[in-house]
Amino acid sequence: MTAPVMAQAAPEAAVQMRKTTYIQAVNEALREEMRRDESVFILGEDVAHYGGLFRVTRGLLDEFGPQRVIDTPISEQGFMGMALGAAAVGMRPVVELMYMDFTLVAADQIFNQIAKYHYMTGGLIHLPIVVRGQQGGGKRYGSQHSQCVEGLYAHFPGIRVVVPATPYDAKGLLKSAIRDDNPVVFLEHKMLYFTRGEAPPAEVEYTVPIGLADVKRTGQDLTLVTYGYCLLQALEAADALAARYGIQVEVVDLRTVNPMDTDTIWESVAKTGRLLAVHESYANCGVGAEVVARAYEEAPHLLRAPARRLGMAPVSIPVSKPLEDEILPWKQQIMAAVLEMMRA
Amino acid sequence: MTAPVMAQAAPEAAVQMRKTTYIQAVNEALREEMRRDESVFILGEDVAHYGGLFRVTRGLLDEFGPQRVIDTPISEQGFMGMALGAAAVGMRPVVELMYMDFTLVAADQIFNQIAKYHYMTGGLIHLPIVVRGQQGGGKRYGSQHSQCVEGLYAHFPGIRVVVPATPYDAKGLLKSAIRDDNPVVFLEHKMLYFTRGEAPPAEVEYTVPIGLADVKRTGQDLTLVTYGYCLLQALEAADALAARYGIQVEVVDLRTVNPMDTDTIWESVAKTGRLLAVHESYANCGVGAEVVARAYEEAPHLLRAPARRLGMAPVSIPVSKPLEDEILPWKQQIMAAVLEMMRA
Amino acid sequence: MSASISPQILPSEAETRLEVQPLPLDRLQQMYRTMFLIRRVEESLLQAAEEGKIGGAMHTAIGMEANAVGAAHATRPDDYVTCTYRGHHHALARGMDPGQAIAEVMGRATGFAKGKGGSMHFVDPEHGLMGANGVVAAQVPHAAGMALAAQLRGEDRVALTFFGDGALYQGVMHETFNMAAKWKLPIVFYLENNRYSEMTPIWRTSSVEALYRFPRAYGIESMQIDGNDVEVVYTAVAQAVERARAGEGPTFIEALTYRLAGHMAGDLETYRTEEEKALQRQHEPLMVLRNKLLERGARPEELEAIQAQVEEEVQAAVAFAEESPWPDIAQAYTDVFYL
Amino acid sequence: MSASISPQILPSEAETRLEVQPLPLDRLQQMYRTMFLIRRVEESLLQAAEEGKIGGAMHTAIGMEANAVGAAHATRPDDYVTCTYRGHHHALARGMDPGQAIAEVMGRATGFAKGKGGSMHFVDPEHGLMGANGVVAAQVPHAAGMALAAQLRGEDRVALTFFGDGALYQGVMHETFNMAAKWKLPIVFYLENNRYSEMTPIWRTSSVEALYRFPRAYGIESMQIDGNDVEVVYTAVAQAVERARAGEGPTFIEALTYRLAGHMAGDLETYRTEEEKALQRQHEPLMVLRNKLLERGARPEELEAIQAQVEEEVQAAVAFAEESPWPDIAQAYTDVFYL
Ligand SMILES: Cc1ncc(C[n+]2csc(CCOP(=O)(O)OP(=O)(O)O)c2C)c(N)n1
Ligand SMILES: Cc1ncc(C[n+]2csc(CCOP(=O)(O)OP(=O)(O)O)c2C)c(N)n1
Ligand SMILES: [Mg+2]
Ligand SMILES: [Mg+2]
Repeated sequence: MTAPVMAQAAPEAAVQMRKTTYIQAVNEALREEMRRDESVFILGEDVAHYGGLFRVTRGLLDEFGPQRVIDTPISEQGFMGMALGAAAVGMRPVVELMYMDFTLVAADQIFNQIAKYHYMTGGLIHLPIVVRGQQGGGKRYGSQHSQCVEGLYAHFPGIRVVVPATPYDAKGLLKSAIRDDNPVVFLEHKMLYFTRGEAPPAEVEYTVPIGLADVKRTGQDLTLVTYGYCLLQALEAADALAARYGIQVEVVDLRTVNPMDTDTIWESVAKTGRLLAVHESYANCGVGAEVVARAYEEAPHLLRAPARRLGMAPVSIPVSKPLEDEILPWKQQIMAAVLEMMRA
Repeated sequence: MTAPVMAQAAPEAAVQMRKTTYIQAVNEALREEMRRDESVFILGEDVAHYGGLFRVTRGLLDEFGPQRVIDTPISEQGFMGMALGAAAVGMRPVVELMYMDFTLVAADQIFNQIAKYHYMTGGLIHLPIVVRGQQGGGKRYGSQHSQCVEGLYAHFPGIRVVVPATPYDAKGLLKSAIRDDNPVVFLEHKMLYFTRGEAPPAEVEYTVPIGLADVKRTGQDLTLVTYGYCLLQALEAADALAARYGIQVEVVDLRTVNPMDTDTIWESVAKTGRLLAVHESYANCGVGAEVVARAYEEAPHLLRAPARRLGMAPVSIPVSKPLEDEILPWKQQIMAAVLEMMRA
Repeated sequence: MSASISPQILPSEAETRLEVQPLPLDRLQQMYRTMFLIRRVEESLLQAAEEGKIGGAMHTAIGMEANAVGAAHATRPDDYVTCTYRGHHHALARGMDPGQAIAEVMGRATGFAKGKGGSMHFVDPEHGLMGANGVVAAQVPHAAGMALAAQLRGEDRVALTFFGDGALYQGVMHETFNMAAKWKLPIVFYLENNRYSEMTPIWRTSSVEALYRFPRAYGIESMQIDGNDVEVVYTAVAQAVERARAGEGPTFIEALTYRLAGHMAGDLETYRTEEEKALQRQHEPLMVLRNKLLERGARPEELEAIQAQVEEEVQAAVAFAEESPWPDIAQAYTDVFYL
Repeated sequence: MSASISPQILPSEAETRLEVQPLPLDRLQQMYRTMFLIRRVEESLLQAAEEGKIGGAMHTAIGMEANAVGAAHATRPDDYVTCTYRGHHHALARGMDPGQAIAEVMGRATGFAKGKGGSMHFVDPEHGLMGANGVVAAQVPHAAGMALAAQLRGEDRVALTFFGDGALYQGVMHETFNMAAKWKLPIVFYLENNRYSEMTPIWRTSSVEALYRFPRAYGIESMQIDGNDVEVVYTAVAQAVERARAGEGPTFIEALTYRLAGHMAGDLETYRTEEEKALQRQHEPLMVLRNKLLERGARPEELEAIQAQVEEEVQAAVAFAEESPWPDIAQAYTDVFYL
């Protein structure tokens, strides 16, 4: 996987890359931004002394102290609302939700407040807030601890939605998110935390701009648009499809769901003529449906076959391994969808 | 407008219809179901003594007493959770949210709890709950009191989503919703409350089944799929398009957004070859995008032109009249969209 | 225990007896001026609403003016304030231009938020008003976040948040009380107890009879005061602000007050009697202050002159608003993101 | 005030002194049996988790067994119970079959919810367990709704809801306390204060030191008890249930207890010391009850026999679960709606 080309934001070409984990990348982005800007601080459950249930904020309390890394009570509405207040007066809160499913506990503060504040105040107040945390299935956490929520966040205007898949992108995008003057939700996936990838060493400055997709695999037969953990599944599926069927799938990593870099998608579809959007959040009224709808609004002439989407089936998420495996729109489902489209 | 044909559920053909308002229809449905079934009761703010901010529950306290029509404190999470508990042990709570925007205040109870309970318990518990209230723009209530939320509800599995546009449908569907053994959200629109339409007299039994669309206007040029207040706007637009341009739009009233009666849509599209979905909730990752995505999954061969959707622009909802008028996807926007599709 | 949630209790019957230092006469006259201004702006807005010039939900604070004015005088312009959809009085008390206020309610381009926010979303960062809110209680954690920011930065700013009696039972209040108490945030919780939440009297839904005692469960300092006496309000808020600036943490003030107009424009008011309103009119804030001023030697003509001045100012403000242009259509699409 | 939120306080130091009527020996032996069963099931689940046989988040209640068993004995099978993701002990105490319980945690078709709910969603309507919950505090209003249903129907059933110390500061708790108190619902709020919410000690986030005093702010009857003494638990719950059935409204019970295992399987437990655990082991519920039984004349052999029996039962249950089939794939798509 190559680092995306972004002259202005990427580190010196000469930098020696190293392998790092996704968790480490997120942790470094937090640390470096907190060093850079005193107004950045962290709020969440177990984030300070324990370093986060998933150890993402590990070590930050030691370096920045309890004023800037704050263990909250289990009061998501309250501390999300406090993040709004702090941001309204110039701070840059980074709020951890332990599981992104708890977005629903704080939904009023997120969607009725944070997302709308700039607009409702006629632009008088803006809110540099990052909400981050892990989501997704694959570890049998069941219905209330496994949902992917990017479709929910993207439905409402006013929040940028970032879903990076690689350590490189995670670090670069989190830095951009923290520097952004708007609310950004930054969605990690529990299956990504221990994955490894190339990134510049700590303290070598780079960012990845929000709103730019990245072609992570080239191919001429079909454009597969995805992001987050599904990217890894899609790349595996693409390799298997190439090996077994000679089908060359081009994999576009959206990285940001809102705003959506449709230019990059259409550019790819112009080549392949086929479009499949894949994600783990619910299919119904979801991101994939949005990609399809935009394709027929903006680029219908490019499509040689009906555009399709693949998302989570309309079921709650079961604990039992074979049941969870069945519903996750991962490698097998992706391969099946691609084959069906190629045969049609 | 004719009453939909539903032999088993509709009243005797001989019944003399009368004109009634949407509010009255909803009120009657509540009253009749409460008479019919002692386990039906109402919870909400101002619902008992005042009879509801929009007077929808007027008179029910007098007839059924304070045990069955309960004025709650402003505690949406709490009373939504209580509705779950009561339903789990056999009651049939009908919860009023004063503005459907406050769905977000109770979102955990609605989407993480009520929607998932049947599944998480492996079918051991089911929840006959109706959540109802008014939504929508047009009266300059601004960002936090004007949102349409059916796209949000439809994203999550486990809740039926009903959005009736006429007094007849409202009464018949609310009765079905209350009798349904599953969670149903019943979405009224503030612009519909004083609209009038034909319905059988009070106490003449009929229901409208959940999950059945209804063709409210026939035409051969384009299929316009909509529901709720947009139906009225679409019918006006259709008449204007016919008068001015001779374009005959077939208007399909979805009535239920989840489950979605795609059969009726495809049947219409088979005739017209053109599909436009219209709604007032946000376009992004919304119901219209879902209709378009399903069209290309299930019926791409029927489409002679790219399917399109029209929904709320990705902005918070402004108070100022000309600004609100600008963004509501109503008659003017509908006409423009149809014309654009017919010209393409 | 006096059931201060009953609308039969007058604000003057509040339980906490504060030592009220009389304010200088000119200060009181200034306060009178602002309170009268608020009253007249609210009345003119109600009239405009009746004339169909205002849409949406418009809530006035007629009868509650002293809360806003006393509190504004007891805080600094660089303190932070949040309030509810019933927020015109707080904005005007802090110094918002009445013309911009009325224009906003009418949805005009000259409104402080270009007509996008309207009556329920008053905001004026220059005067420290950081936002009103249409969702009950949502503004309360916002103020706590501002207090947290002040604390983190080592500033001596204080946050002051207004909410109604009905707001007490939104869960987020509880969460905020706990964090504010635990972290000793420099915040003042100000409850305007007007005895109703919309059309429901608070006694019907509250398990607690003396609301101000409730926050003591968190160890929060708390008092119940006469919210219709501007000097009392000033004294209470000044004390609370002093504690907050000194790092002693939050204070809760329950101010007994009463809304003399409907919950919002168009309210039928079927839920209360004329007698009840007549009773409460005996202790309405403008009259209380007027009597106080006269007792302390102000001359009636002075007050008439103030009123006449205000009358003119309000007329001019209404005219300004009505003559203001509508916002440009393009404005519908801006301010989603800060660019 | 004893800071009962500190993990240095033993459950036996609880503030409320109840008059505890000794239970008959055979009842106590029955209780011992169930408590030991819970302990062994939990331990076997932890072992299975270590062996990779269980996914997800699995929380055990080792050290907290007396709360579940005392409460189950003090309620009727037709009373309603809700609890948290840490709910195995409540299900077993009410009579859930251990085989079905373990099978569910392992995601097998023979689990009570066909493997769909798993460890965090224990439910057993036949025994009155109406649901556990993965979202902190969400189950509390559910119980209030059940209590409301009982009240509306004129039944004398009672709802009992369990939650942790960390749950107290979810807003919905506050909302539920108020409505339960206002409507005098037949509900018992049972706080299992194990002094930690995940890896954070509750003293770090709570403004309140004696949690049981907090609900008194709503006028809710409240007590703090030794949650590790099953007789005390029984007595407290029996009293609370009696009040509820008599229409006297809610009672809040704070039971001091301690979780001896990690928050969930795999917890590194960096946040507490071995000394602290050793201290708390001195008053762990099985030992407390064992000593009590021996003092009251039970013979050690009797207890050994019970343990041996349980041991066999648990082994059989584990074997049953492990040999159970996986659910049919089609099950992934059922139970979204009740048809
Ligand atoms: C979360 C939420 N629920 C319901 C409403 C509808 N509502 C608006 S004002 C109000 C009453 C609030 O009463 P109170 O807090 O006493 O303030 P007051 O209006 O008396 O100033 C209600 C229920 C709302 N805005 N937000
Ligand atoms: C709303 C919500 N926020 C956060 C979590 C994550 N979480 C699970 S258990 C837990 C701690 C709960 O502590 P406590 O209530 O004391 O119960 P205990 O685990 O000690 O039994 C947290 C924060 C959650 N499940 N729900
Ligand atoms: Mg009030
Ligand atoms: Mg605990």
